[in-house]
Amino acid sequence: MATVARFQVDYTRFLDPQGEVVTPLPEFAHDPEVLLPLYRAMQLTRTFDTKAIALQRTGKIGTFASALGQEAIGVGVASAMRKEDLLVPSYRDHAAQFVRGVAMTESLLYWGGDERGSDFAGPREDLPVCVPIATQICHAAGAAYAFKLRGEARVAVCFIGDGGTSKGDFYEAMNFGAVWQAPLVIVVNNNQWAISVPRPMQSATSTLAQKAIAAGIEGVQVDGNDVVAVHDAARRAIEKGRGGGGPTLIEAISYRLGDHTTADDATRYRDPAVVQEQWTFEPIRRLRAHLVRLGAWDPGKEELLAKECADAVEQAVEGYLAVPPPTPAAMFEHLYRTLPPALEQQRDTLLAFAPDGGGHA
Amino acid sequence: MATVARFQVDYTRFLDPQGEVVTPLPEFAHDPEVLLPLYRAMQLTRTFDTKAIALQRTGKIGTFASALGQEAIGVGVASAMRKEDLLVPSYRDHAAQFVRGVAMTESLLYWGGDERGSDFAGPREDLPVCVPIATQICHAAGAAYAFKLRGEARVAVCFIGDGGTSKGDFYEAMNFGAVWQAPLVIVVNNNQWAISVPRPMQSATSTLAQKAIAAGIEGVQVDGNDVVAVHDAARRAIEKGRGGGGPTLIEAISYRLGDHTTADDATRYRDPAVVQEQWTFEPIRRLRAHLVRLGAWDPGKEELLAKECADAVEQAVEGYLAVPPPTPAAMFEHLYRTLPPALEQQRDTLLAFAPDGGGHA
Amino acid sequence: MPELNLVEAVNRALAWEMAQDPSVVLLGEDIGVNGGVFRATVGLQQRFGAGRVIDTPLAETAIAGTAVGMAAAGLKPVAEIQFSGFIYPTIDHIINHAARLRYRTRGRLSCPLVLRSPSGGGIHAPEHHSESPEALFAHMPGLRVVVPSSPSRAYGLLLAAIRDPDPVIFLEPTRLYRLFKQEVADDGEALPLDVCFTLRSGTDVTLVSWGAALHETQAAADALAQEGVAAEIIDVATLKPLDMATILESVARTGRCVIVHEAARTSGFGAEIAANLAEQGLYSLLAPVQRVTGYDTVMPLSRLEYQYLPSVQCIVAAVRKTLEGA
Amino acid sequence: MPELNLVEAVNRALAWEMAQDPSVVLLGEDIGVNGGVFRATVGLQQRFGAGRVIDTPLAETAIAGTAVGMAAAGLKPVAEIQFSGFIYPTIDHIINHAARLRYRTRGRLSCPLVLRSPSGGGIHAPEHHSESPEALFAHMPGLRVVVPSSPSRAYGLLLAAIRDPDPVIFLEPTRLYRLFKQEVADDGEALPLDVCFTLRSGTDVTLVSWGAALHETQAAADALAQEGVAAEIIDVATLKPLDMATILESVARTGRCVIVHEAARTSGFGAEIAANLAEQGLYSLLAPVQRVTGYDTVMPLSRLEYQYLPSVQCIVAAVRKTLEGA
Ligand SMILES: Cc1ncc(C[n+]2csc(CCOP(=O)(O)OP(=O)(O)O)c2C)c(N)n1
Ligand SMILES: Cc1ncc(C[n+]2csc(CCOP(=O)(O)OP(=O)(O)O)c2C)c(N)n1
Ligand SMILES: [Mg+2]
Ligand SMILES: [Mg+2]
Repeated sequence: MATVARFQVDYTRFLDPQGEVVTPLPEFAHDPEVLLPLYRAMQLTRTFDTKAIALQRTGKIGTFASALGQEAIGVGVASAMRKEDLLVPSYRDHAAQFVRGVAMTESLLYWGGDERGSDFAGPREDLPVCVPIATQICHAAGAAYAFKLRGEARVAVCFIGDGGTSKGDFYEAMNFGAVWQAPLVIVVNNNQWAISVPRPMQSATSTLAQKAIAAGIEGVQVDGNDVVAVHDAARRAIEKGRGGGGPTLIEAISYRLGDHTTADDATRYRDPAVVQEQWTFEPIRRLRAHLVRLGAWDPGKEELLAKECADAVEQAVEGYLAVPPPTPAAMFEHLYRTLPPALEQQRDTLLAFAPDGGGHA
Repeated sequence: MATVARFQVDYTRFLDPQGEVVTPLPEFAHDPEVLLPLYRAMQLTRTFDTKAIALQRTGKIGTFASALGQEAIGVGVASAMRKEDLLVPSYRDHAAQFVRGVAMTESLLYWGGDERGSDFAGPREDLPVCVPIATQICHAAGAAYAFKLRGEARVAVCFIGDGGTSKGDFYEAMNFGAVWQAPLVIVVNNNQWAISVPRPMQSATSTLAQKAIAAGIEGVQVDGNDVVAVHDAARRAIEKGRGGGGPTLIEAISYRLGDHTTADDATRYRDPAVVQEQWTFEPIRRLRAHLVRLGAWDPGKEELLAKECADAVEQAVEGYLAVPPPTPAAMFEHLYRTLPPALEQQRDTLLAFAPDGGGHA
Repeated sequence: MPELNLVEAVNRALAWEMAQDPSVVLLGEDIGVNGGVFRATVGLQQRFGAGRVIDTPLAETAIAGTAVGMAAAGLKPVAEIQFSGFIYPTIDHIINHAARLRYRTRGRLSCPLVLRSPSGGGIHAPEHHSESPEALFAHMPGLRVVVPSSPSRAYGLLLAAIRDPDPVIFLEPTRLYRLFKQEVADDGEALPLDVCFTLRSGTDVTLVSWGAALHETQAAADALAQEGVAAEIIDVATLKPLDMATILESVARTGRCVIVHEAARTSGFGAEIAANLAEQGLYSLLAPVQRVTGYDTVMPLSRLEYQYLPSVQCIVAAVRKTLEGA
Repeated sequence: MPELNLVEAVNRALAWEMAQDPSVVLLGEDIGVNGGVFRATVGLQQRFGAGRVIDTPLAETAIAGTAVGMAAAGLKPVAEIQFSGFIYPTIDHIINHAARLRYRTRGRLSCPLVLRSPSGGGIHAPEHHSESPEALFAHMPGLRVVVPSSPSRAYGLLLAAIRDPDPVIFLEPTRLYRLFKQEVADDGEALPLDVCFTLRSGTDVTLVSWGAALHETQAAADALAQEGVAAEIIDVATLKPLDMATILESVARTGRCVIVHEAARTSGFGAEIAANLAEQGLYSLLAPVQRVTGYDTVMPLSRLEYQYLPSVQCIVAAVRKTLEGA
């Protein structure tokens, strides 16, 4: 018997839950200029989530999936991307989308039941939110192939959940990306839950990063609540991809502090006490402690930021509520580049019967 | 940075291409009583393949996929199964099916275009040949779950090719089997080719056994041309599963010495010289050398066996050719347990128009 | 008799059959501890154990594929696909395996599985949660496709589906899950498959529909009654195999037919019914058949979904049109 | 003009467009070095390189899914599914993504891909190699579904499909790949999508078909001509969106219609055409519409496949039946 292959999975954390440095920091983590925008982005996302949930409760938007507790993942990754890179998000990645320049108003429109929310004014090429779990990994691999074929120095970055790693699309796409040595980064937001299914019931593996071994690509594990670790890993993976080094899988370990979505009641399947305990690991507090140590943060700044975020979200909500409802005719717009004559009669029937535009969700 | 998981893939070979013992043999490998049936089964399969290809060339059966050079895999695995275990084959696994008791006549009927070839008189519960790649792994995992739920000491054993390991079904099923700790054994016949796609283009991994790591199950690699290694690994995996130890993935390294099927012309995409070279590794020769060393084999026995196999195959072919063609009505039989009235008119139309039964493929 | 809504009726039917038949197992995402995102399986894991009510990993292909293996090995799996928009990855196993295992093995093996999924729009759900895939499955030989339209029919038809020896696609109208309650005798009595149910008899026009659209269809019939138009209403219930005899007999009396469904029009199942009328009922037709359906557009997000769904208005207008027909 | 069979015409169309448009890439199993199991892509990898003619790993879901990503990123992928029985795993990406990316993003992004696959039976292929899935795709909003019936139409329609800005499912009748040759001017001229082609004009009955079944349909028309029956033959070519106007105009003249297709009858695409006749052509119909189709059974293995396929006999008999109709 001979051993023909050996593998290992490494885990990285720079800041512990209290914000103490437990591993020598990478260059950027000493620089407030780099860290402050990350801190702001995480706070903004959290402010947005609180508001969005309130809007759902009052019937102003539909079902919504918050990123509570997982802000460091989207922020840490998106901040490591270049403008020309491509974001391929799932439905829980607005933290990353906002960093990319998607407007909060657009996000509200989407969750409010209006397709115009996916017509991003900012990152025109980024893919829209993907709801069918794991399918987006295939799209990211295909886009990455296009970049490589055209010789563009661009990287496709996609997100998936712990549950999503059970789906065939994830493995097939990872394998394609690996065979193609495509500029692809797959970030797994391991928030420990797939609705009610806990991580151990999702896969018998001890890590999710090790799934990369099935495709022969690098798989790393980071503390997903340590934005420094997330950003560092993302930057390495993205630049590796840009340099022709092929795909990387990053498992970011975090915890879903909220319900799965506003349609979910997590108390049905998990102990609130455990969730409470998980609050001690959340990502914002530890970065704040680090910033304070760097002398770059104080309660005054915190207060200003809180107001700034609240105002920005308020403005976005006003913008959202001010958008006139879509017209029924929109149903036949952008279905094809030009509507086939065969469909004109259906459109006319619609217009003859449809009451004016749809109301809020 | 901390290493949180380590893995390795081990490779086993007992008999080298010349039949020399390179690793201390397991008990059974000293026993001609065990080895002779394996040798006979491999020879029978090779004789059958030669004949089946001839039948296809003369239009007596349709497209056929030979197991040339890979006989040790099906034989080594099926011989490690108990009667009550379940075989879930792909289209290249007649070596295993014959050991299970599927009649060669039935196999010819199937490839001859007659569904009756899947109505096995022998292993009544074994699944029929599965053509849609990798889907059978899901079926095996489901059956294994049924065995476990009912407390039956049975194991589901399935086969898949190197190409098949790229398909989502393979990973999803392996993951389900692992989470369920189901009595499941997945054997990968790595014959180095998926039609024209060579193994390295199929996956960027250095082994296929390592794909087991993605599901957190044991994955081993064996010399698939060493029937002793295959049988030994299969026996361990099957008994482990029977004992509640969960699934195992076995990568059996072999080589497809023939065309993909009779519809393929491998000279379009691979060098015949390489194939010629691969003949030195084929499985029958090395077991014969071992049997001779054990004093259990000689040219006289070889001659008798050759005749015995030829006769058996000849009989099977006669049996096949003697089967009257299916009647058109068969199309509406076994579609549902009882034909819904809504379909009776269609059946009558068929009977009104259909010429008598179909001819040979 | 307990008053149940449709999703409660589904739950009772599952519970009844699991209690009767130890070979029945449920599998799907979040169906165990959580009782299903729509609560269709609530309480069943506690009652029957995690071995028979399986919370699977997130993979629809394997949910269908392992169900095929379970069924081939003697269980009666009832698999849940959480929302209809995620049912597409099951199609390969359904059409290539479930629907033909009996045929392929000449009856040696069979595949008695049920694939349950909520179906259709109207609850302001997120993207991909409101699809109506019945016509896709209706095209696949070897399957049964069933769509209940009330709590009592959901109860009786689901029992029949589980007891059926062949694979059944059972699509539950999400919009009806909690829309109304009905007395359902939880007595294990199945309803017949393969037959239509005539919900109301009438002489002027035959309205044919299934699932949630029957709700608007009945409202339209009420409105028409005000105008003195007596509409007969047929709930197809089992789309495949189709009980065309009942529809033909009705149209032979009324001479007019309006077919209502929520799925996209082109190649929707309404086409099959209209085609049969053109083939076998032509001489009874006094006016063109009318289809009132979802449009051939993507199911819109929630703000426009009610403009997409067939409305009472549209059905009434279609009936008026057929009545004008010579 | 070169004499080409259908598969050669497909090869020429691919070669032409790849030479014209650098954004066109091909992907699929065995399409590169091997030139495709039917040789549709032979010579193309040598000519355009392995970067544009991609031998993929064995995974249909990812073939469709990565094609969606390539298309979203500005390429024009033409993906090949090796045999129609393996097209089902692509459905999720086709219906949930390819068909609606433009719609979902309000035109910001689009998905100009072509999914090619051999389709249909009649070549004594192994199990699962002879499926006719066109009706499944025809039900999906946002798609185009095209089925060529001759080398020249395969050439012109495939060019049009690749140039089309939206996703196209292009199903090539395996049975016609090498059945006959035709002069095809390899000049890059596309044929129009979204319209039917009238192959023969006649006054007594309208025969509507597509793909390989047109072969038997034409043979039946020849036989009928002997009896003095003049059949008009319409090749639907683009099933979705359907050019019903051409069919209605023809039936308005002939008063009779027989629809022929190889796919299973129930919810086959013939139903959509017959339904439209019942809605918009009723008053022109002098006799019931007839559908001559594959049966609602599993596509049998090779020994019975010719009993399954619509035969000239069956078509002729159906025409006679419509002619009897008052
Ligand atoms: C293919 C598919 N199946 C089911 C669903 C319904 N669903 C939405 S989210 C979810 C759980 C996803 O869990 P995970 O991948 O861990 O992501 P998370 O929501 O935790 O971020 C499920 C089952 C879906 N959206 N897509
Ligand atoms: C899902 C699916 N896609 C494509 C095919 C066509 N096909 C038949 S065999 C084959 C190659 C399989 O290679 P591998 O898995 O290595 O098995 P082998 O034939 O080498 O034993 C392909 C692509 C198929 N049968 N099923
Ligand atoms: Mg999760
Ligand atoms: Mg192989």
